[in-house]
Amino acid sequence: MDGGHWPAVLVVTPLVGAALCPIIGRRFPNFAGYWALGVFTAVSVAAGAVTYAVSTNGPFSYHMGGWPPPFGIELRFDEFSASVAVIALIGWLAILYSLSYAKHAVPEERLPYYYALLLLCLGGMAGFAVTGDIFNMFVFLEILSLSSYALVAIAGERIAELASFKYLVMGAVSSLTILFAIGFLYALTGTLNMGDLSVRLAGVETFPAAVAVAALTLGFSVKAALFPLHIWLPDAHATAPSPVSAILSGLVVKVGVLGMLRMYQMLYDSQVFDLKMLNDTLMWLGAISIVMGALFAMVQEDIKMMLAYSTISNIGYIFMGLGLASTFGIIGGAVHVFNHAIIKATLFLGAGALIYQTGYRDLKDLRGIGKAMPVTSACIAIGAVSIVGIPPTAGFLCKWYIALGAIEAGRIFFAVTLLFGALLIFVYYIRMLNAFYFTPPLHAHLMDVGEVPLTMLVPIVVLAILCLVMGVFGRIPLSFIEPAVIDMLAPLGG
Amino acid sequence: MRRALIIALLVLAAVPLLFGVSQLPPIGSTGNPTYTHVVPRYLEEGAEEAGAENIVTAVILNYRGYDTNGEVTVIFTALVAVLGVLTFAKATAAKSEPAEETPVPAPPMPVSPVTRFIVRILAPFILLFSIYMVIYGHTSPGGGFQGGTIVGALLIAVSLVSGSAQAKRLLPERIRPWLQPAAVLAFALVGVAGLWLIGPYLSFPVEGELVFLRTPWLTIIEFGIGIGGAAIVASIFWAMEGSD
Amino acid sequence: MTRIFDILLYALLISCALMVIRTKDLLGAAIIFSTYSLVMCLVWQLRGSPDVALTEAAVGAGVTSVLFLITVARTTRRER
Amino acid sequence: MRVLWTNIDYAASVVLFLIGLYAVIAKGNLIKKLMGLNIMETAVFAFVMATGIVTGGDAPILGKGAEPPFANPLPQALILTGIVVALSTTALALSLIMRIYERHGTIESDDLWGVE
Repeated sequence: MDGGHWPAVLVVTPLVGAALCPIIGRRFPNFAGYWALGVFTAVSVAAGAVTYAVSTNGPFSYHMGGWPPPFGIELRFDEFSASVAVIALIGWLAILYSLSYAKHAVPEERLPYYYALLLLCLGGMAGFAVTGDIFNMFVFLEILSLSSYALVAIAGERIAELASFKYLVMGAVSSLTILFAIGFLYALTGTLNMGDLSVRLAGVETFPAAVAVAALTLGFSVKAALFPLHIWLPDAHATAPSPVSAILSGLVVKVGVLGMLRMYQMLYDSQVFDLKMLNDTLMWLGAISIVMGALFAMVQEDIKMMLAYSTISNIGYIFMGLGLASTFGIIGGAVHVFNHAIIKATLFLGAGALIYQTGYRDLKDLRGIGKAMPVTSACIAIGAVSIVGIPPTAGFLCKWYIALGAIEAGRIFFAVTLLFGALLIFVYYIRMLNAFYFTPPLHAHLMDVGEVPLTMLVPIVVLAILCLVMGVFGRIPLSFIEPAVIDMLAPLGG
Repeated sequence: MRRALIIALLVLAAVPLLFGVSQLPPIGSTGNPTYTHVVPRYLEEGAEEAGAENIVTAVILNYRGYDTNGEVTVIFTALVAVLGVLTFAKATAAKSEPAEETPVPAPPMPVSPVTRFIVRILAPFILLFSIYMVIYGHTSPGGGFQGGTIVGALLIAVSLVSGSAQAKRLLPERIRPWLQPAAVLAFALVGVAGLWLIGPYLSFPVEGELVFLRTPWLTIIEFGIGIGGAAIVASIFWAMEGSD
Repeated sequence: MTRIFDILLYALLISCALMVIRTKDLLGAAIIFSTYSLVMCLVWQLRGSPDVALTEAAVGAGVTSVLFLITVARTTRRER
Repeated sequence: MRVLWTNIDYAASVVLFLIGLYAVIAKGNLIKKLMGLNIMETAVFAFVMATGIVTGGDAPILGKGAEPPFANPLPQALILTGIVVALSTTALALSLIMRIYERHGTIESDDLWGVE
């Protein structure tokens, strides 16, 4: 075990920290946020340690309870589970941001619960990302889903509970679909360990396996908000407090993508049936998501609503990359998971800062804010440029890779859709930047608002700088993830 | 019209599902992969190496203890979520009337004397039964969570019969926040002890001189789950009833 | 013989489920739902899983139903 | 058809699952939706439990007088976890319903549609 005991620190600390959070919040009301930040600092260190271990020594696993894999639960650390590094980064910044933001957005009595739920959500995500056991995956999926539903409702905005309830029903149905699929896989193979499953799936009855795969895909597509199943997303992401929106949009929807990647790893390994139909479906749904998400985003007035629809569009890119089943496509898709997380966190935290200072959410009310809050607006502009995919920024390389993948797979149509989608995205972000910088303000008093407190400004600036850095050094995550993808596609014969 | 469409869609979904389940290995056969792959080790060696004659307990506390760690976190999440969603009502009430030290309890529902009598008589026995269930969870059916839920249900019954104020005296506000995460903390305690003395997180001794620790550790976890489960179930009820 | 008993139990389960859906009175639906859980608990007890049966009886038929009842009491009893 | 007869437990849980799904999609009342969700949950649990059935299998509790065959303990352990997860989801959903009722005075989704 190369990672020492860091894996255990990574998954257990947030859960224990969250368990103590209400107690601490009751004793020292102002301390809960700092407690959460401290706990999550430890988690971040652990995430860094395991990522470092993966990058130097390659994949390794940690056997919970000391039982060897098919009998006990295995934590598996490979290039995909390095996503804990992104979870740690964005989670830490979101908690830091919350220290000021939550004070005015969340009712005071709920603050300890707010931080406990944040820790549970992030901890559940970390556990989900590193587990090597499908049932354990379901358990951690539930931790993170339950805490996300509650986090949507916790600010108590006008339709927050309704949005949360809609999210809960769809999320619970999708979790059950996933559990149903787990039952199918267990009945077919008698094992729950992913590595073991990919061996034993070879040679089982094809039709039940296909039903299981369809159910898993359905479940994870709901979690990831792929187009026809996205209806829970806009309300939930727009009504949640902004740091929560950043986590939901940046990380929680990616859980669906990560689940799909895990499923693909098993399927490519076992070659249980031809994946062409699944891949085609994903590609088409991805393409439709890109276009529809962008079209809906165009007509939104509310800035957070617009960002929420933009997430659907970007999830479309990722699924298209997965469905292409070519090395470039999957690398592009997987790296877009990381990059989109950073970019969307920048945008949501930036939008939250605007709302915090002005109290307005609509683009027309926020006109001219670029002069009043120059730093925040500049960061949002950087995020917008990145998400469109203009060359020196983070969004460019992965979209480029997905397009290359489409050409490599001989799917020119999808490469064209991708470019068209980028154009549409460009249009609505231009609309936003136009409102910020080039339109006279609607409310003159907005000119006097200053920048947000430092604890809120620092995360935004750090993320915006990362958007630029990821653009310049974008090859690093690409080459990091490449061996995993090549390994995954190896059974296809190149 | 809409209803007919939904039913048609569901019937359409039923066809592949039913066809799929008809091709699964036949139920009940001992030759199924579910019965020949992982499970034989649990059944043959579980009692010795995991330390519980009830193999289900052996699986949930030892082989797949990490799952159960997640499970208790899920129910703790539910509690925090319920409190997070519902405490707002109290906050607004506090602002409107400053004297909220003694919240007005909802008038108790009229309860027939027979019910009240039965609950009062049965309560000690139910408590005894659930403690038995927690202690003997590794040799007989039941275990921490079942016992804890029954205690929680008992607290709910007492709240319904004699009002929540009465029931809350059994679980005072001062110690409740410490009892709610008892299960998570018990897991962390045993997990770290295992990490320190034996190997990975949540390791139990399998053989050697430390093996005497195994039963106490299992019991700590069972009690943690029991206490936590009872406190959480009762607290969720009180929060939803509006008396908290 | 046991097969027939199984089928009876499953028929009972399915009819309970349908009745939960069809009952307009939410209080009644909650109580039928509790019956449904108890029948499910019986099925599991017969299949050699007393642990799960016990949990389902305590959680599904007990606590879940109480939570449903209290919600019905605090909101509305009629479904439109 | 004969095979479906052997796998009747699976078939029954599929039917229950779809009945629950129908309630979740078609019913307007939020509490009814939630009951449908609970039926679905129990159905999935029944499905997973059915994978562990062994004909004539006793409870997997070793000790004096216990004779094989035993029922499969693994699905039982999984479903114990699953039941707790179901309870947690239900509790949260019910408290959301209470807040929705407090705020909007109705729990019929047809009426709530206009609010959004």
